[in-house]
Amino acid sequence: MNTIKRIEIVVPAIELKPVLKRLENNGVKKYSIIRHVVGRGEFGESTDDLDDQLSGVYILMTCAIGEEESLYLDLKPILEKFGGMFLVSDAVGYRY
Amino acid sequence: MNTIKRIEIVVPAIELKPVLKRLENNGVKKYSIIRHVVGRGEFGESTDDLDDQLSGVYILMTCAIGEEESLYLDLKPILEKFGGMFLVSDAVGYRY
Amino acid sequence: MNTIKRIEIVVPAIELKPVLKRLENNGVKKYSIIRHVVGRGEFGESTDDLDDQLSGVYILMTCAIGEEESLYLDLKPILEKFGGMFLVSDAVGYRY
Amino acid sequence: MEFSLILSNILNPPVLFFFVGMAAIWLKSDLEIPQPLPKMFSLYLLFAIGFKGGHEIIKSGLSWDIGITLLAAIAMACLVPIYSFFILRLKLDIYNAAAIAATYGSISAVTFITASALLTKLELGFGGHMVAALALMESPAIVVGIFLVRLSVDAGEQKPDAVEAVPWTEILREACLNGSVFLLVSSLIIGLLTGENGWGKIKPFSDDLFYGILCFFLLDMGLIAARRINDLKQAGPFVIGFSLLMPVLNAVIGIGLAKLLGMSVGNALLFTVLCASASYIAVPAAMRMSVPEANPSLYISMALALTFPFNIIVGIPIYLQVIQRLWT
Amino acid sequence: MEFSLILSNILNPPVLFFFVGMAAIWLKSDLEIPQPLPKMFSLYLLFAIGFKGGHEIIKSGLSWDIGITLLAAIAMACLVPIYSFFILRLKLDIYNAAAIAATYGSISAVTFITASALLTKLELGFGGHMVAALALMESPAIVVGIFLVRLSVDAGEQKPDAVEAVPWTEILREACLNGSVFLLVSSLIIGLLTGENGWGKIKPFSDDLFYGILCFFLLDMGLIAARRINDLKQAGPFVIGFSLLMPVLNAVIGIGLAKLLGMSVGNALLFTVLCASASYIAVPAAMRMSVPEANPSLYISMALALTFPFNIIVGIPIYLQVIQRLWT
Amino acid sequence: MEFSLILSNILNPPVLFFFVGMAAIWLKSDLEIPQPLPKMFSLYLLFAIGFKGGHEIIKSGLSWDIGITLLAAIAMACLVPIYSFFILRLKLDIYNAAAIAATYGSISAVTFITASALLTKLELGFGGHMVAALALMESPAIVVGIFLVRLSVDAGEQKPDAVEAVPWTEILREACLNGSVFLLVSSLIIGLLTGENGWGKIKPFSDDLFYGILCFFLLDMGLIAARRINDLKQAGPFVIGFSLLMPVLNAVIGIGLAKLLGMSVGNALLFTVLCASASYIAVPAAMRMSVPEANPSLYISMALALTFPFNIIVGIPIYLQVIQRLWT
Ligand SMILES: Nc1ncnc2c1ncn2[C@@H]1O[C@H](COP(=O)(O)O)[C@@H](O)[C@H]1O
Ligand SMILES: Nc1ncnc2c1ncn2[C@@H]1O[C@H](COP(=O)(O)O)[C@@H](O)[C@H]1O
Ligand SMILES: Nc1ncnc2c1ncn2[C@@H]1O[C@H](COP(=O)(O)O)[C@@H](O)[C@H]1O
Ligand code: NA
Ligand code: NA
Ligand code: NA
Repeated sequence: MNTIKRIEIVVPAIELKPVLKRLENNGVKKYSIIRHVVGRGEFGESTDDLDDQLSGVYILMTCAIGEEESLYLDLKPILEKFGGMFLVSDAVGYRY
Repeated sequence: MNTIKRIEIVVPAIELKPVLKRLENNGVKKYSIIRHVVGRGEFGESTDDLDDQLSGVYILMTCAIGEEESLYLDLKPILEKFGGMFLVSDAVGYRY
Repeated sequence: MNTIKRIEIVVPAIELKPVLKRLENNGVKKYSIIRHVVGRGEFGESTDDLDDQLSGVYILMTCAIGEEESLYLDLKPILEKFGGMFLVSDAVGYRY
Repeated sequence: MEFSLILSNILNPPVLFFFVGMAAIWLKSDLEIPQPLPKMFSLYLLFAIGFKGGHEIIKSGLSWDIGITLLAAIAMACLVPIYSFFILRLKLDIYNAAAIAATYGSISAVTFITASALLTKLELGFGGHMVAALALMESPAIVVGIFLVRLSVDAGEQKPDAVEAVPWTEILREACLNGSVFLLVSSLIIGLLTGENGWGKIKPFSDDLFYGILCFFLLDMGLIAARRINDLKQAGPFVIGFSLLMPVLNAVIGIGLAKLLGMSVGNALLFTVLCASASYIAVPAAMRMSVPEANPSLYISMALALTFPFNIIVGIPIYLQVIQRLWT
Repeated sequence: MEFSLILSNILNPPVLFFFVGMAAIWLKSDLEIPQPLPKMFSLYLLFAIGFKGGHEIIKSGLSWDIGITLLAAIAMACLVPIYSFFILRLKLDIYNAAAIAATYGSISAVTFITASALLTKLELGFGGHMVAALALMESPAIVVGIFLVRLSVDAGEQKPDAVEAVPWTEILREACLNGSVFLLVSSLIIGLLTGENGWGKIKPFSDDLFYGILCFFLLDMGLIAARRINDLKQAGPFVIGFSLLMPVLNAVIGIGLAKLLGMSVGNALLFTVLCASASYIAVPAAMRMSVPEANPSLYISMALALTFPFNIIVGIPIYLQVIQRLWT
Repeated sequence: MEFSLILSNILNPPVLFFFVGMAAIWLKSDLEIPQPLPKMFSLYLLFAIGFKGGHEIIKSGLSWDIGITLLAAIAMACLVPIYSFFILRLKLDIYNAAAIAATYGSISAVTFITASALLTKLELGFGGHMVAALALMESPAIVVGIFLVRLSVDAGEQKPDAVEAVPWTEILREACLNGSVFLLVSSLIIGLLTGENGWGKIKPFSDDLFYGILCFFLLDMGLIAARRINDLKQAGPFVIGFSLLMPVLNAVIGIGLAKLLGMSVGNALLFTVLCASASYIAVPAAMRMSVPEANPSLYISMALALTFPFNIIVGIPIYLQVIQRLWT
């Protein structure tokens, strides 16, 4: 039971692989992914009506307090180029 | 990087359109939607075994601190009539 | 509108039924479930490529402050034996 | 004799797969047909039966008889929910009574399809216009159900409603344009418009695969029905009795009307089955929106876990037996 | 006379189901075909058309004519985006112009399939190698589009890009190995390799169901196209004009080339349709990754909500009419 | 001569599509068949092969030979995991050894189906009861695997387990009622019960589409197998050797038993393939639950990424070759 940071990301489905790669390079070893996320953002609507390549994916993970900044900086170029959301909140991790 | 409110909603799938309309009327321009949410609440079980019209949808969005109240008030009639969840938590938005 | 605990769990799909049973025994009457969650953890990768029996499920629920501990203790054996995530965060519940 | 027809009905692969589904749940097998596959099967069946209906109408032509059958269908779709409502009010509140009444006024396409499969097996013909009757009977009960609620709920006792009530025109539109009816009617019209040429191209898909896909769909219905039976545990004898006796009452009235109007044996069975069956998708979805005060797990489970298996397993062969006796 | 062909095209079940889809949205029906069913239909159609193409090539053999047709196909796939780009630059920025140009340089497999269904209906033959042309025309426009951006964007004005630019080899690989092209080409090769024996086993799946599944796929395309039309509301007359006139211009060039190369009527129609159609899946996905500055809802909606219906409904029969006149 | 049979096996569309799937991953194509489509294909194949098996049993009748074959099948399903376990214990811990042993004691329905497709192509018959053998061999290894763990793990060294150990009856029930076995056996029984009449209605679905859907399923298996090969990189030569040699050992024993029992060539091949194949769905799911200490990516990848392709590509034709030589 630790106080940790809970990070949630939404990126375009086509960017899932590069994002995971960067996360893994940053030492993230545990994460959960929910696919087929639709929504709306700065880059317009993302849907899966035609093909799920144009939908989004949601990634949930945790990190120690203070590590969220560097994770964000590493993903920033992808998020800014292709769109995406990056939120951090506080959580207590019982098992994570 | 801002301290913001993170709002998560679950409503019956058939109410997604009216809920999005009200959110957009309230100036919400960015959100993520996860469909095919099942679960249990005051209105009984929601499943997608027969048809996904009877399942739920999860909506995630952010707002500035203080705006959550009016968003809730606007959705309240729908949530009370058709069921639904409305939670608010604190988050730090790096990109949102 | 109450300050509450927001609990999110990820467990292997095959453990959904026993987990829900324990939750219900603990008085949890409302929850939302997102299926087909993939990811990575201590127990390796969970995917749904072959069959969704090997994927994970995400469960979201709320409880009164202080109740999270006993919920965790009750699920702990399952989480430790079969894998899973258990996070708790603070939230304000408007309708839940 | 009745028993042999029941057996002949049961020994159809689709009906047997319904039992397999139920058995899977009772034996706690993990057999599952995940969404959206059941949705696809149901779209397919609507497409197939609509297209075939259109093609049959070309072959048979239109006639006065058809018009009268369609009128009778609409009449039954409006009447059944009205008398059901008053029966249900004996024990239930306005909202649940209206929602259940609407459920029983409408129809179950799969029950119709299963009956048509039995007719095909027994080489008893039926008219393509019966598909039109199916389409016409899906929606009126929704409107009647909402009407019954609004009429019954006194302005005074109605709780102030922050969500504006859906206007009538909207209700009518939604009732008539729900996806199932829309696909069914469109397919029927396209079957009509494209004639033999269209049929020749589509038949290997819509006709040859029909039985196999019906098996899968009924397998899934068996899974769902068995899961829902638990929901009825606290429902009490009134509700359970209604679920099993109402189809019989509606069937009796249906058979009488069919006899009166001089329908053929095949058409009479289908008409009877439309009257006797209840909706578990379209109407529940509409009621969930327009009468949210009612309890969906109640009206869905009644239609799905009791009335549907009852009709599929014993109803259809018995109705046919009675019709065959009365008609000869 | 032209009108009768348009009518004959429209009275095809697949085209009529496209209208049903559009009508469902306009009438606000809740008809829906959820993912991944449309994805499955699209994989099926690629498999079926690829396999059949391979089988046809065995029957017809290879020839110089085929080689020349394939070269012409690649040439058009490279040229169309180039001249489109300069037309689009009159009103649009580099990114959007390049992305739209790429979209129109590539092809729509379903438009091709609908045209081939009309040919089959009219008993006009076509060569299996046209499927190879389809495959060859899918990807070059992606490369040309990216090339146009990189050439146009001056190093100075380019914003410093923290994400390393994708190298050319990678772009080429991705363009040639996108899932659709890969499945199409693989199926064609397997159809070639396994000959009559393979065809005999696969035909009941790939050929007999073809029309039915095409109906479902076009039903879904109708739903999506109608939903996307709204996206074009703020697009302005230039963009709308481009979406409707560009296919005609490309068709005219295509017909001219086909005449010049002495293609048969069937091959000429398919070649024309490849030139006239625009991509709404493969290219948009590639552009979303490689030209993220462009607006996807613009180029997808143009290709899907205007050009696609235009070709399906009036384009195909008119192109065929013109070809039949010129060829006789 | 052996080579020509391998070639003939490889030039089957389904096997070629398996290669397409593997190639797609190696070439980094984005080709994908999203869930629940693979699940549907697998349900379809179980349904089709079960129904056909039931129909064949009607035609051939029951006999002592059949009973003996089924007993041999169960015996192999119990023996294979036992000797596998002791081989595996040379290098692996109890948990992984037991889980892998269970995997190899059970069977792969798709390997069986691919072998049966080769037999059909070569016009070599086989009995419907082989499908019953398939069903009977799916589950015993699960029970044996759990038994081996419980026997090997000394009460002392066992870590205190807060989750109550699943009782034996529960394990047996789950092993016998997993969805695949349940659907297969149900379909077989329904095929038996509904006879020629049922078969006539279902055949266009279950038989005519079989090859096409098998292609799609093997395409997906190719995608998954190629993705999983990476998981074996750190596995070491022992594990890799086991994955490739164990099927051969089991096949040899299977062929010997088949000869001893006087099976026909077709039945012998199917029996051999059942012995030689390993489970990558049912058993892993059961082991994940009952032996969570073992590493699923190890046993799934062995069965799926090595043993499965080995059997599909070279195993089946070689086993057949050997059987044909020994039988004549
Ligand atoms: N504030 C937000 N709340 C929820 N989801 C968001 C938010 N911002 C972005 N997203 C998600 O991230 C995707 C890409 O965002 P964007 O880069 O703004 O286009 C959107 O389609 C949404 O699904
Ligand atoms: N406390 C909660 N935690 C998680 N999900 C909830 C909660 N309350 C409601 N929900 C979700 O919202 C849906 C509608 O809730 P209700 O209005 O209570 O029937 C339920 O089916 C759940 O999916
Ligand atoms: N820190 C985490 N963040 C997000 N998801 C997690 C985390 N830890 C575990 N999970 C999820 O829970 C599943 C089981 O975790 P484990 O027991 O560590 O194998 C993983 O496959 C993930 O989907
Ligand atoms: Na009725
Ligand atoms: Na083009
Ligand atoms: Na085996």
